[in-house]
Amino acid sequence: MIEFNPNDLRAVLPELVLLGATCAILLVDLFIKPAQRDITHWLSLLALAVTAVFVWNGFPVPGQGTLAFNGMFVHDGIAATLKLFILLTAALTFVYGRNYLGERGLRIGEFYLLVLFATLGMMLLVSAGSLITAYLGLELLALSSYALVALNRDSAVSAEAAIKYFVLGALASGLLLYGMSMVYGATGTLDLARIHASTGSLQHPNLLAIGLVFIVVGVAFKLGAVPFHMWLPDVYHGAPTAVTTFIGSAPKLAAFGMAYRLLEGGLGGLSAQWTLMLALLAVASLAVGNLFAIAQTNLKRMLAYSTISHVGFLLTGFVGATPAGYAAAMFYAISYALTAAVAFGMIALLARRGFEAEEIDDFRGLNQRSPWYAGIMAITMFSLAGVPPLFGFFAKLLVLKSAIDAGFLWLAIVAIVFAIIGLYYYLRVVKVMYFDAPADTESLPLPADRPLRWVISINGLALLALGFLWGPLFDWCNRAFGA
Amino acid sequence: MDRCPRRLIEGNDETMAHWPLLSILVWLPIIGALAVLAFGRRADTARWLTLLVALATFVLSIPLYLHYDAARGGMQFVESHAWIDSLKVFYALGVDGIAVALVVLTTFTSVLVIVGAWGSIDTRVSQYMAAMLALEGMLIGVFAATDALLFYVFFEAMLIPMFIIIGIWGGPRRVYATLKFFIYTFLGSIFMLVGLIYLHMQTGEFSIAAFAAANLDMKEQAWLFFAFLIAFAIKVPMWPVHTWLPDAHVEAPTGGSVILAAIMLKVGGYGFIRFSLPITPDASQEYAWVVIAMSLVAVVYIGYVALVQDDMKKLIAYSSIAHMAFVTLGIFITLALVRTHANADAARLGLQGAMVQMVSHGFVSGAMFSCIGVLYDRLHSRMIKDYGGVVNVMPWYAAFFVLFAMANCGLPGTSGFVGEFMVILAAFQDNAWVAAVAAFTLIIGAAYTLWLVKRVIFGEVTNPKVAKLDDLDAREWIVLGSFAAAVLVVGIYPKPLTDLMETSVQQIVSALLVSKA
Amino acid sequence: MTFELVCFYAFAAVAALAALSVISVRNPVVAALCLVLTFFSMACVWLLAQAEFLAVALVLVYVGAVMVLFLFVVMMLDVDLVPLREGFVKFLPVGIGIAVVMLVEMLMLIGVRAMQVAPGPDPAAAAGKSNIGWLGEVLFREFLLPFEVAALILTVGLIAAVPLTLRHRRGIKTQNPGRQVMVRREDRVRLVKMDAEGNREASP
Amino acid sequence: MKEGWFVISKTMLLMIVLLPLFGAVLAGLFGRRIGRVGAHTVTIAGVAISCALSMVVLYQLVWGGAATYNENLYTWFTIGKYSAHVGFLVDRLTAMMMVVVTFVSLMVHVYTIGYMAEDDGYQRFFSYIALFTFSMLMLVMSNNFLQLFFGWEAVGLVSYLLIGFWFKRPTAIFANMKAFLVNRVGDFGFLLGIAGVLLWFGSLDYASVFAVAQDPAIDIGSRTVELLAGHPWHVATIVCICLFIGAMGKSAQVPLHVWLPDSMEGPTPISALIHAATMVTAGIFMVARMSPLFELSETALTFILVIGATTALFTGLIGVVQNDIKRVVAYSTLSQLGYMTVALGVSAYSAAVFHLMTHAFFKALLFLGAGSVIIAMHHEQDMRHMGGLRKYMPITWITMWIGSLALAGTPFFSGFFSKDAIIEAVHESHRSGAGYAYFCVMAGVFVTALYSFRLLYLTFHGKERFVVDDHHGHGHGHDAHDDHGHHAPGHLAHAPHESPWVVTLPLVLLAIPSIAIGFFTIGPMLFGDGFGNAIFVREANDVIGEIGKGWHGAVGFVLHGIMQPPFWIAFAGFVVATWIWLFRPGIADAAERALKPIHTLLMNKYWIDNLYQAVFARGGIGLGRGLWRVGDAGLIDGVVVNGSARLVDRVSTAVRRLQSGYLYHYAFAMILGLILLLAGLWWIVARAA
Amino acid sequence: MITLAHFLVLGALLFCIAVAGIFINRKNVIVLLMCIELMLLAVNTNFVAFSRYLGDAAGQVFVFFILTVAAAEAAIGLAILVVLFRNRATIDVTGIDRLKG
Repeated sequence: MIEFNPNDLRAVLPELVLLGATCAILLVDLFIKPAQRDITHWLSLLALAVTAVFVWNGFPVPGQGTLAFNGMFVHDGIAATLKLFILLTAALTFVYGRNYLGERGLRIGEFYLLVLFATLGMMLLVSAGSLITAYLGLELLALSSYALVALNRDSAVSAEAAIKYFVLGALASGLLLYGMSMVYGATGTLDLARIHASTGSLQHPNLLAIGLVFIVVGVAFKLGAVPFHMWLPDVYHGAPTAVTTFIGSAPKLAAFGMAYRLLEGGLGGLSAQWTLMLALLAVASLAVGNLFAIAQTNLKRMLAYSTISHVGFLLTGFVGATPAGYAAAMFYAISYALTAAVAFGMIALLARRGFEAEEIDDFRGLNQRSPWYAGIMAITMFSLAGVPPLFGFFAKLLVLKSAIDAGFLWLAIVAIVFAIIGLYYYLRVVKVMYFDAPADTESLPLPADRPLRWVISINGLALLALGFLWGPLFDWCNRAFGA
Repeated sequence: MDRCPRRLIEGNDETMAHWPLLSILVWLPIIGALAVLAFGRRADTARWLTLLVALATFVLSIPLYLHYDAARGGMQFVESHAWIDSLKVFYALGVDGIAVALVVLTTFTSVLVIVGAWGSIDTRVSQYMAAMLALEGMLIGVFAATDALLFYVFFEAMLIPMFIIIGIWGGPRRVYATLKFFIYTFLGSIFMLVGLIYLHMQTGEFSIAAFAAANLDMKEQAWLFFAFLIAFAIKVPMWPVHTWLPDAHVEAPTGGSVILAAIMLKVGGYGFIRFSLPITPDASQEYAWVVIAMSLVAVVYIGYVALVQDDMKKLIAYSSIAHMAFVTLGIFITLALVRTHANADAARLGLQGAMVQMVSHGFVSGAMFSCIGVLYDRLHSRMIKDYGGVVNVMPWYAAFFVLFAMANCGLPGTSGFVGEFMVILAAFQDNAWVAAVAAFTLIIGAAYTLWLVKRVIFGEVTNPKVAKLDDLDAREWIVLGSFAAAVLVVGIYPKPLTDLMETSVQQIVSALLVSKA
Repeated sequence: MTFELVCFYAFAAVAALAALSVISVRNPVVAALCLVLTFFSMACVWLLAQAEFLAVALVLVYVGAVMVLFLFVVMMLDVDLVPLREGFVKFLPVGIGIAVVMLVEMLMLIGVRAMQVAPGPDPAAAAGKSNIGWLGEVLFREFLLPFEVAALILTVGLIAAVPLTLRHRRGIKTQNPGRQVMVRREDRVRLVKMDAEGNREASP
Repeated sequence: MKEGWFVISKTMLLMIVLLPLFGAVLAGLFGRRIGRVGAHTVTIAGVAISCALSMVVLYQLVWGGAATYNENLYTWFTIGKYSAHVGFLVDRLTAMMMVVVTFVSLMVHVYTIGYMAEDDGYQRFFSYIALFTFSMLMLVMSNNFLQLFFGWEAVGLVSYLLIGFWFKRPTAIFANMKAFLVNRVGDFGFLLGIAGVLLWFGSLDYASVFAVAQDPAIDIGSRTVELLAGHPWHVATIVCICLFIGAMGKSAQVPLHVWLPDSMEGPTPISALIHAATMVTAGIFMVARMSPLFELSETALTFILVIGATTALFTGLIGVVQNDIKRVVAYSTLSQLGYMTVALGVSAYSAAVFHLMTHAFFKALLFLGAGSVIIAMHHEQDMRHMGGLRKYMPITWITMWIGSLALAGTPFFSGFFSKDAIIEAVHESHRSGAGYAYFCVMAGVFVTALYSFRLLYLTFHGKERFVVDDHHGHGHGHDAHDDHGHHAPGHLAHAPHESPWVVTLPLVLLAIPSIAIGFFTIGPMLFGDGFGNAIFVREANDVIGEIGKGWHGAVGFVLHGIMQPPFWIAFAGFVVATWIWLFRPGIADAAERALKPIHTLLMNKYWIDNLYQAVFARGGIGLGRGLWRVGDAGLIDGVVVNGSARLVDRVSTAVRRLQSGYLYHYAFAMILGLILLLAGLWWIVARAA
Repeated sequence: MITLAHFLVLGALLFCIAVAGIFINRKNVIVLLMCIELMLLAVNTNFVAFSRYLGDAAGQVFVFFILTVAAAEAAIGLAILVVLFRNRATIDVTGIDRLKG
């Protein structure tokens, strides 16, 4: 009695491809020697690439989403766009992490598998058409991430980060689920579209509202918005850099997708309430992220707090609850993911056996050791700070614009005030690289992982190039939301 | 959305129509900068390559002046390509008379800066040169952009090379200075960004002309006015948001100081003319007193502060602030003149004065900083007390120094006089007391400048190191000589400059007559 | 008060008390056992809501698998119990305060009075199916995709747990009988030709 | 050809102006290449041609009947209805000034060859004085306020450079800065005056401004403006006082006179040229030139009158107690400038200009003579170490006597005519303040005679109060300015002797007009049509016209003058001076002791310098330091900028402890956030209900 | 008669007990995990009740998935706990604060 609809399969084809590939890699990995782990590496990249091709091929007509599996799965431009960038950042993770993991004995098949599974989870999450898909996608991502953080099992800080991540993550899913149960109770359905449709005619609107609060909490946790952010610095800091690269970039896209699916897709009718909540969270995130980041000496930790502040910006784009606002927020998420990837990738690039290069001071005098990579890092930092003509500036511009368009002028002003505070710590990194003399012990040559060097250069230059050519991407985002 | 302003600026100088001259001027230095980074491993290669690019840019900017139809005014050499369709953002360039003057000032000064840095920068030469070229391109971009977003991009982007220049090649407190500089300026401009976004919301596009055509009520204008004010006041810089400048100047290498004083500060004044006046004329009128008061305070307060500096660069930095106050004063008295006194001619005089003052200050402050750089290169000190009696060993240098000092106190016959004169004349037409306070610069400006001259140039040689100084070499001669020529030419015959801007200024002023609220 | 209601109150009370014990007892083992009791009670409450399959699944999955795992870990880790309880009293008021505030807020928002709706007929029975059949049909018809994903999640659980806990210990001396058997004579014995021992002292 | 005589040629005017500039540039930029001779040749040639041509121009105007020349050379800027030009207005007043300027300048040039013969900065000096000639010509020949201001400031610049010519001397570089700054105070007013002219008269060109001023339809004289609410002022008064403040700076009127005595730090030729004959009279010239404007404001003229009278008397008094030969002449200059100003104040513009001219000659003569003495005395300037020099340097002695007699107002000498005319004019005037002014000028006559003859007696007569140390060989001439201190005061390396011909020739040449010019020109200049229409006096103010009613030629004027009190007062001064300093030198000391308080007052120049030093210089520095340390470094940077940075930093360090690392804190934060959001929701729901 | 309110109150009660547990048990991670299980139990109760009262099977299906996920989660969580214990020889929450600030 199980009915297959071939169209359903077509909609999930990229996921199926990735799943198949992942399973294949799982098997292959069992039979190869540790020294041949490159096979897994390349296969994983191949899997991501092939999946991306399938996503691209099946790219839906803009503005016209299709539903599959009884509405469980949404196949639309938003999902497809996010998936492409999720796949891209996942691939970047592999490239940036290869050498780092290899030098630490962490280049094990499980790393690749878990990342691939997490990617799959993210793809499901951004395509979620039902609370249940959203939850399962989220858990697939979350469980993989917990394990990834703990992957370096000989490291006490990794374990500490993992347990914090895990406990808080579980707590957050508990809260999210509680909210889902309330939404279900209020609307009698798990289907997001139907939840949306029934918003206006509810017997118990309060149930939905209370559900909303819990769901916002769940989303905020995943995004890392204050005060649900506390896991984030510790996890970014404690996780191996390669893993931080991953959880610092792609999941932001997924979290954006999740927020969009749940809040707009499902609870769009309550946007008046949640925009206010998100605005408050945005302010808190901007304040906390930027203020905490200033005091950091560890680059990963600083970037973690910077992530929190960027989440504040992302939410600033969200508060308009308009297609243009979502487009801006998605643009922001993409920009952030691509930029963060470089930032963490640089840490991986500089790290060597027995040396993590994760303190800001480890970047001292980089300009003298390697002007090129100092330049890339400077571009990244300026992009994060939102200095034109870099990618990050335009992302900020768009979210500010959407907030102002939506009448949240005050939020835009709060955002820029904190952006100024934020500027300081990004500049400090540039300062360390350019103005300080290199420490003697660190004047070693950079490791010669050629793919890493090439890709990170391209990634960094892309931040510059996209500062000029951000129009197509922006149009793409707009089209995805039909704006 | 086919508004008339855009129509207005179309129709180009036929001879130059198919030459994207402005684009070339903007991008040639920037691409040159990349080339210098790529090929400038040897210091001399970097230097020559940079000089070549800068000279080429300068040469290419001359047709800009020659072919600009000053009688017609308005935006010319217009280029416009869609950048971001959905937001109606254009890669739109164009210059009016005012911008032409500033562009040429930029290209001219850049060449001199590069020549000046020839020997004094010897670490990471290619990076320095590239930063200078990039800065030049961005500055030209700022002056040429007719799209607000493009303007903003250049406006902000130029902070980066300057940040690097001060930070790497600067003095002992360079980090503090450069961070202060960057954050201060960023702080100001980001408020403007909010204003621009708001205007975009109102008009649906980012064209400055469209902004100017937008109808805004008084409250909106007031908010926008203050947003612009913060941005440009910091850039100019006006009292009391000026404190980044002395620090930046003191720590910056000579070239950085020159560019900073000669051109970057002009961006603030230019912004007032381009944004504040046309977009928020009514608020500008309403709150002109704020700007005027700030300018007057700057003249007096900063004058006294400059008097007691014991660091030459700091002194000149403060004097820059005081001189730039004339720019803001000249710009903002126009409104009262146009509207209260119905005297558009005087308004034009004021605005022209502000513009001439900008150009002149470009020469004079650039020259002064170059002069200090000459001494600094030799003795590695900027403290006044380390010098004295320089004229005994460096007579030619002293001659230049005295000339520029005189220009700095606004002696007639030098460019420093022209703008101040015009502004004071115009200010008097509005309010005699304003003019009187402004004219106080005659006294205090002379006091701090001449006291500097007295302590540095004249007197007996007391420091044995000074006794060993050599007079100017050929390279320094070129730099100071060029500046001197510029200072004198503008001072003796400013008409070409004012004629260049006359119609454009008149267009700006006549636009002020129309209330938008 | 119907019998069902009595039962509900009874099981609910047990569940609540057991839950309170979970968070307040000193010994994690006891806490785990209390949690088992909570699960049992709640399974019974679920039965009252005609969710037979889930009630059974709860007992099987949680009590049978999860809690055993918990107990296993608790005992394996052999945690020193006394210090773990420090500060309990200090933070009790905070915990209770927070919980009470939260409870009040939630109940107020839910609006308990409005929720006093009577249950309809058992939907499974109404559809003429058993609870399992009713669920199963929905599960495999409508929730096919989530079902597959759930399988993936379990796989991930496996994949993740193994590398974290499985240790190939190095430096441990063990025998490998297979290789012992395959040993050849040449591997073990080497014939060396030597000069006869003699004038050792002659060498310098 | 004939036409040429009656039309002033532009080329000629350009040559007059540009030749000195050309010489200056040549001597300045290429001084080392063309050498000393080259430098003085080009500059003297330039100035000489310029002088000759100026005389031609004067001739054309006065005798040739040429029309006033008023044309623009080029446009400086045109903005809307406003335009500024560079152009020449040459009428009789201008031409007279041109001749005076170029002639004195030429004399000084020639004199300099001798005076600066051994100085290192020989070429530079020539460059400067040629540049000065150019600047001064630009000033006097201007046909508009802009160019006037250009020349005004340019002469100030050259003055600055020349006072500081010996830039190693701390006193010189202090004096030049002081001079420039005090002048700047005047320029401050001057510039505002120009701005007022532009505002109320609508132009910067003299012609149009004067046209407006004299246009009864506009009646600008009665126009008022309220600079302070409720206090209407006549615009003419504002403009004139502002302009006159400029004149006060340049012409060293009280209280802006303090720079002039100090400017004697410069080499003597420039004291003669700039600080006596030409530049300092620019203010007088300017007011005379602006007579149509000043005639509009009775108030402004009263102001001028009082300032001038005060200057005339009180600075003269200081001159009596000075011992430095140049300073005596300097204070005398101040006093004479006061006389000119008084003349302006009573609308006797032509008398002022007349005195300006005569003063130019005899004061230049006196300075150059003093310079000659100084050369002879090896840069000793203190008269207490002179005496009896007449036998060493007879030409100087005689010419100095001529100059002094002219200064003191001896009948038939040029100064007599001009000074007497002024005193007469003041006497005639009914302007408020005229009484005070009359007293001052009368007293001033006595004082003038007193210090003039004191100078002569102390310098040339009486005993020699110097010692000649003959042990010094040759080779150490009277060259270097830094000779000071090599000798004890009053000790000379070798005996004084008459200066070379290049020095004495100018003395002689200047002595001639000092004697005669007044006699020949008083007729046309004061009572004839000497200035054409260059000077405008309203009917009611025309004191000169009033005096002119009794005009019966120069001789009659003298005879009339001898009957008048001024002559007898001057004579009294002569007698007293002769008695004290020639016959009874002891009395001077006794008088000094007897009048101790007054002497101290005068020696300290009424403490005005000290006051300025304390209030403006030290006060300014104190204020600046306060603003800098408190305002900039303390408030703006310390509190606002760095303070906010520190605040952020402190907040950041403090709050980061919230990220405690404890899992339960994290969970607590999450739950707290949840509770707050719930509470917010509850609040919204409750409010909606 | 058991109404929906009964279940919801019970669910809320369990939920809040779980929350209280998280605060009170600031020492033992295992008990924290147990509290989270309690929380899930509360959620499940809600779902079951809603499902019953709405006559909709989806709620119960969701519970089924939650149970599944919880099992996997427990496995991973305990694995992490084991890793932590191996590294730190404690599961004392107050002891794991190397990452902070």
